[in-house]
Amino acid sequence: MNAGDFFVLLPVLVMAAAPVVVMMTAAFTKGRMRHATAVLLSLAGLAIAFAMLLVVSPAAPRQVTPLIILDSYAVFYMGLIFASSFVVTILSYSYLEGRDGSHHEYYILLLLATLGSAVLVAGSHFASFFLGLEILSISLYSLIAYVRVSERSNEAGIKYLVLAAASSSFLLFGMALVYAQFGTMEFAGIARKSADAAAHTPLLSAGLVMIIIGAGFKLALVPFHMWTPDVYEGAPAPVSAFIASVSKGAMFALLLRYFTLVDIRAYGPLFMIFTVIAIASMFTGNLLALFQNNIKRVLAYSSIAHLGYLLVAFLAGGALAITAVSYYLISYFVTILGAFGIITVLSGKERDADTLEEYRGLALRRPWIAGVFTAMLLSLAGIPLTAGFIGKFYVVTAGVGSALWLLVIVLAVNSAISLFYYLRIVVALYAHTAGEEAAPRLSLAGGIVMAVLTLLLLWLGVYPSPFIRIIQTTVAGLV
Amino acid sequence: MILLWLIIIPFLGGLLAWRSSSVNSVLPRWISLAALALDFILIIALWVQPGFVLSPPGGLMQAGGGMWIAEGNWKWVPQLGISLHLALDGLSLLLLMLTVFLGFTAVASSWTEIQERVGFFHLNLMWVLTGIIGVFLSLDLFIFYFFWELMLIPMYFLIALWGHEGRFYASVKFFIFTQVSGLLMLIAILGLYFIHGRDTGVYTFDYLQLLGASLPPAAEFWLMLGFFIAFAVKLPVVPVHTWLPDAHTEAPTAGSVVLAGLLLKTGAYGLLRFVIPLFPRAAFEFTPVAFVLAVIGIIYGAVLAFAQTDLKRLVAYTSVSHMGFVLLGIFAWNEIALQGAVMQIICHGVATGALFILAGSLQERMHTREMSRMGGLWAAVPRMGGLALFFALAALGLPGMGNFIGEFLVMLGTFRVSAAAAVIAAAGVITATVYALWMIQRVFHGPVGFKGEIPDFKGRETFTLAVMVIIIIWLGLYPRAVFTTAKPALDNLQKAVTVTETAGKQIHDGR
Amino acid sequence: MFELLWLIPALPFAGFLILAPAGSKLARPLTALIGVGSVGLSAALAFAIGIGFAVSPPPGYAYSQVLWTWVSVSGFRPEIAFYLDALSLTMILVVAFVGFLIHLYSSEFMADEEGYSRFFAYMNLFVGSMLTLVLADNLLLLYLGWEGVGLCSYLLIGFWYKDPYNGYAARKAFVVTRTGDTAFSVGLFLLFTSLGTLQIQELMQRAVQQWGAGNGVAVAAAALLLGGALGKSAQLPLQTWLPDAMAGPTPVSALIHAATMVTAGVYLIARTHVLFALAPPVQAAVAIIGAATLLLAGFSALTQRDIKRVLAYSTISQIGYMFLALGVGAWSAAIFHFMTHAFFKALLFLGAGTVIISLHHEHDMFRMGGLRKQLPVTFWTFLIGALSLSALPLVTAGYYSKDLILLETWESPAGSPLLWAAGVAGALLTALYTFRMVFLTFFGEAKGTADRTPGIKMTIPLVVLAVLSVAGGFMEMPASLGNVHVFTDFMHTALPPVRSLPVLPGADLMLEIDAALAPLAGIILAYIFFLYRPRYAERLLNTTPGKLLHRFWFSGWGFDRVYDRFVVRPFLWFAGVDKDDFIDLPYSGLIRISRMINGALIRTQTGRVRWYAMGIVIGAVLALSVVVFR
Amino acid sequence: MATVPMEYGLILAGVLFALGLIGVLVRRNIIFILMSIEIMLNSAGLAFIVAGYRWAQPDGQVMYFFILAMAATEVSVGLALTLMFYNRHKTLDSDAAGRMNG
Repeated sequence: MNAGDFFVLLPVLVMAAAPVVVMMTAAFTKGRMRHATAVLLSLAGLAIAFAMLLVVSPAAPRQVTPLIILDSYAVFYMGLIFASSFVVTILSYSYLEGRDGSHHEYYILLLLATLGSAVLVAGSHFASFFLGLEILSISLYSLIAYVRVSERSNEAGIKYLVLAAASSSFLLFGMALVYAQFGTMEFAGIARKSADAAAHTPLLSAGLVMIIIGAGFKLALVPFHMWTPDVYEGAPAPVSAFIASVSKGAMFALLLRYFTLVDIRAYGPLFMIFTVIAIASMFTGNLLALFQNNIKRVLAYSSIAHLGYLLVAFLAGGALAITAVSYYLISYFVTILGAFGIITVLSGKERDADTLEEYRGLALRRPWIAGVFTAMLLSLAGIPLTAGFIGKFYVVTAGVGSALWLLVIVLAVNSAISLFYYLRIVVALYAHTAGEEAAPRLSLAGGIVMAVLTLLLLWLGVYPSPFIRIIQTTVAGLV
Repeated sequence: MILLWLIIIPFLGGLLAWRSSSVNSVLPRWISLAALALDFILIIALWVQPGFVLSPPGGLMQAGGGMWIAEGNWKWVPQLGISLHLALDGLSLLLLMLTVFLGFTAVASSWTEIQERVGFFHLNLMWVLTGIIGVFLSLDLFIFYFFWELMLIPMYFLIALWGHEGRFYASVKFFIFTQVSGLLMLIAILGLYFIHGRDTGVYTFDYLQLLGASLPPAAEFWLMLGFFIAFAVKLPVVPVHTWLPDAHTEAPTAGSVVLAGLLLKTGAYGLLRFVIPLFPRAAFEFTPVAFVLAVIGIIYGAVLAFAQTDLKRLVAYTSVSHMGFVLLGIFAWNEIALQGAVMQIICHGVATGALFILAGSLQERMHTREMSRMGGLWAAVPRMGGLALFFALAALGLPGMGNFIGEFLVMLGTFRVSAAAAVIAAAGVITATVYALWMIQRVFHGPVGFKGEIPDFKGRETFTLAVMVIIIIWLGLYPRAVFTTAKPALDNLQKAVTVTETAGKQIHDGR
Repeated sequence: MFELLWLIPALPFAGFLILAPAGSKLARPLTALIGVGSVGLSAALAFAIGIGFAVSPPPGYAYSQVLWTWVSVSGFRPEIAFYLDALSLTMILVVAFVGFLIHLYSSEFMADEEGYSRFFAYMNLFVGSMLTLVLADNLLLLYLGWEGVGLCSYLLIGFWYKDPYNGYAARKAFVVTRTGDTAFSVGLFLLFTSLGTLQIQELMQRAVQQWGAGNGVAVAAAALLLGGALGKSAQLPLQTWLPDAMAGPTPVSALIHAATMVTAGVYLIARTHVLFALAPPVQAAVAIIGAATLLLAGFSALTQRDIKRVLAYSTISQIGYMFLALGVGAWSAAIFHFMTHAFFKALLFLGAGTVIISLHHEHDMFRMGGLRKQLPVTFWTFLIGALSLSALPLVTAGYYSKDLILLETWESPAGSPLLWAAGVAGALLTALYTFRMVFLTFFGEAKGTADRTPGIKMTIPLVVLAVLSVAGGFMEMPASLGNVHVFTDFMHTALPPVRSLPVLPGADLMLEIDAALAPLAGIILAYIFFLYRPRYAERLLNTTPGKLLHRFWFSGWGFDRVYDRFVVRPFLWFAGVDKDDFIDLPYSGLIRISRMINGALIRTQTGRVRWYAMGIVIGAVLALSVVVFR
Repeated sequence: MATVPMEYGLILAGVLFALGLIGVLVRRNIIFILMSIEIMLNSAGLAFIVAGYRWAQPDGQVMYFFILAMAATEVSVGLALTLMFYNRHKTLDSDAAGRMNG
């Protein structure tokens, strides 16, 4: 570790410092810190960390100890994660404002979770993989159960904890097996050694499969998906947004990094397992969502399916696939944050606005919000003019480019199935209902965030060229 | 640039109409009319510009080769070889005119029918038209797909929000059918993109560059099939037609008009513009299948139309039957049949649109579409009766009306390719007679089955339909304008195919 | 003069265009003026042009006028163009003039009806279409007129739309004729595809050049055109619509279902006679169909109770004569019979209409009788018509035209004694059923009182047509009776004469006497059975075969039942069964399957954490077994 | 000193892992579930040590320390949540946490 290493680590370090600063401030104000202060400090931390990314990016790529690599890929995903956490923070402010307490512990946990995610995307070693994941997970347990007054929040927290811990042990066991096979825990080293077909012993296979189980749980892929709806429903809306975007995105980024080094297609059974998981995720997620009346659960189920779509691009492999995955993740982040943002801003103090009934006729009461929500849902469905369209297009392109016909066709079919429940919500938004009371006013911060997300959504959907350029230059380092 | 405006004007018009509804509920209607009028003026300006009816010297559809009446090409996503390539030839021009005209009638027909969320209604209406115009202008396969999908959502809203009882089911069914098939097309587009890219090193979605792509026969077949299914669903071809009766029936009048008059035509346009020119060999080998599907559609649609008791459903099934002729004409792929198909596209758009307006007006007045609850209406509403009779006759292909010219040319052109197909199609005319007359009988003739006051058409409706009558008659007796406008475009499409058929294997004689 | 040719069809169309949108807003007299006047003007113009044609014939005895090119696509260039020669001139004269008389008659007949202007609009449209049909210079325009008259026939049969039966009859007429038309249109495809044009004169020239007699394509094309002709002209096996078509107002029956439209098939075959000459099997079929039809319809006419149905079957039968003539190549004779038939059949219908209206829409002849004294003008004119129809020798037009047909059937190389015999038998039958009708209606005891006597507008057409039914025949007399050949000479400028076989001297006269005796015998039989000794007829009827035959003939030889059983009912059955479109079943099945899977999957979301862990374990076990035991 | 073959160690770890897993599946009491998870985590730790021993590297043991720390935090958070759960439901039956489903 030298000065240069510390320099490139600056974003991570800032991210690590931010929760400490919040904690210290809380300690010095003896717990009387105002909510806004905590938020502002968190936002500042995220903003500085983001700025640091720009500062250090010329120095990329640089391997910092065997654990962390700061290449343009990591920088890109960290940027995405920080930006998303920024949005989540603002949404959280709007969500928690008015509730009792100063909530600084919430922001500390959020910042820690962000830190964990940042470590994940920069990880190049099982240890950093594990550390990042656990920092993220343990923060999430508390965040999910944060609303102490809510029974559902507590229930979700316990479920997530038990299952995440169990899956973590799968992950760890798998890592141990791989380590036992190769004697190294560095991704690059593993990749080198696994290029030799003789290394493909049942031991290694079992190890890899168990790692996939750990990752699959985090990504909520079938059959490790069952926690998703309950956790999404029970967690506070901004936390659900965080789980759906940052937590999954970071994990996927790591997976992509790992399997760009290790060619998954050279290893048949693993490829087959992924294929089956992808197909099962698409079908299960979409079919589960069909008649669901809880919006958060719908989004949970839909996220299962979306990760299935993402796997299609992932399995395609190659530079195109990485671009496709990245683009898809950006558009999915924007969309899902927007969708949960809507839920957040509409939620009252007692409970989250998550039943379909609450959204019926929203267009009459709050036309703009309904419009934004419509845009988000259409983006999830992959309709033109929205980010989701280009994202889906990219995924299909990657799939066709690698001739994954089965997966692509399944994707097409599922895309159609998913329309049913997205449109069901959309129609409810515009339904004609008599005299509903006006929903709460949108806070300024919330409004700005929603506006920005919507504009991004449209920009990504209409003129994707600049984003593609960024992605292509940043992720090029990976291949 | 003018082409871009053609798309932008209705798009902005829709937005403006939406926002204006807070001022006044009539304003959106006028704004929509104004936007359409503006578009119409632009189209007419393109039509009458000097040197329009050119047969290009080079012949082939080269970019900038003088064969397009107007063309524009802007970079969009260069990383993927996507550009905003728009171009207009006679074929597109005719379809644009139809689009704008039916746009007018759609606005007019919803003038009193739509009283809720007027602004939003017109937003959707205008955006459907935007998407359709985009489809007719796109020369980049990605852009084409973009507009292809774009028109669905507003159409979906039109059905789902202003439709009748079963609107949710119908609208979702419509959407899912078109979406699945659209994605299959996307897969085929991408397949073509990659094959062409790997062969030439140029990755592009540009239609003109992809035209000459040499494809392995098996790949060509599957890609063709991907396109074909998408267009077949839209057209619609039996057995993927079942979304159509539901959607047409449940849609509000304007929705039905746009669906039947325009959306179905995008399928026909796609077959004409893309399927055969891009995959000539596969398409020609596929011809027997297409013919079988077409004649089944003609007969089956007509029989099912007869079987219906719901007036709008009946008209919907007639579309299945009539679009069978279009499919037949396109796959017969000779000038007579193609001109017939174009003619049929236009006339079916107008005539079926008119029938939907009539059905919608009846529903607005009687609050039912069930024909068993009608009957003997002639006495009460002779003007509606007369107009309905007229359009029913147009539907059954009475000579002197444009539909006859279309059907006749299609069958005439088909006859030399497949006499059997032409003969069965001709038999479809008999079934058309059966359902058309039966419809008139149950609604307007027979003993009076409905009590209460039913007002006849007033000025606005009469005017709208009178214009449609005049168009049908005009096209039936003096249709040359259509033929001369379409001819260069059709010639070019045919030339493109003969040039592409390098293998020299002429599958069908006399083509 | 000839330049005004286009006005002949255009005038009635103009009348239609004024009357149709106006609806009931126009006063009735004005409506009548427009409706009758447009056809009257058209008739006058036709006469003027006819005189012009006779006085200074155009070069080649043909004149054609091109208005505009209708369609021009890749060598397919039908024009909106009219062609005038002896054949079409005869046709337009008859159509316009008889049409005018019937319009005039209608203006009084329909005076009390609702939809007066609608009636005249349809009638004008009909006349316009019919004139277009006969004047058309190409087969596509002919087809336009052809379908146009079919449409008007539909509209007018169903004119009294409130009665579902009328609608049924109208639809039946349209659908059955359209079945024939479909064959016709396929014929057009075939002709254009093989000869490259639909212009009739060119078509005939090219046909002769390209095809020898008996050429397969020529046979097919002729057969297809024949299909169209059979439908329109109500010949076997497509004759079933015409008796039902009597549901329309009587002037409609007179104009459309007797005088003009139903003879369109005859016109078509005459017009394309070259083609038929190239297809001997088809031509033979024409003759046989004609002979069979004339007999079958004659028997059916004999059993009807409804006066209009008698006339309808009679029409079918008389057109059978025309087909017989066409089938043996006696083109001119067919057209001659068409003309005389137009006169006397229109007269009979109008007379019947007068009877019907004066008896409050009574159609049943057995409830008439004794009207001779109550309606004298009607009686006398009707009698003249009946005599002409029965072909009373020497004095009636019907005699001369029918005689010509029978003569040429015998003499033509395409004819045969058998066909001739059928014609003679038909003549006897004709006289029998005609006078059955006359005796039942006008003689015997009165069963009702006629309280409405026809006015001047109804009388004039009756009288004029009666005169024509007598005088019309003197244009053409056989060698043995004055040897006048005005009509056929004129017609031979357009249609070739029959190539007669040398006939034994004196045979001519023998044939004529035979042909003359048949109607007389028929009239006498009718007198015996229906006036002098009605119980003979009853006794005959009460035998078992008599009953059966009567029922069989009454129902038109059971054709309707066959069609009903094998065409209509299967169609209705299918439509009824498949109303909800069974192609939709797989799709709704998919929906149901999705629903089921959804239900099953929802059940996996139990909310219990142990079960969720189980999911993970199951997944792990499956995945591990894949890699370990692959 | 005879070395224990790596396979034996891994099998032992595997058996422990399976035992823990079965505990998670069959135990209803949340405390027991947490304990079972501890067993699973520790079995993974054991596997790491065995693997590290095979390659004669300290990495395996380092990982075990990470796991130990993580398990401790996990259990502390877990116990806190369980306490809240018990206050609410007056039971430790994990199946009581089944309000959300479907």
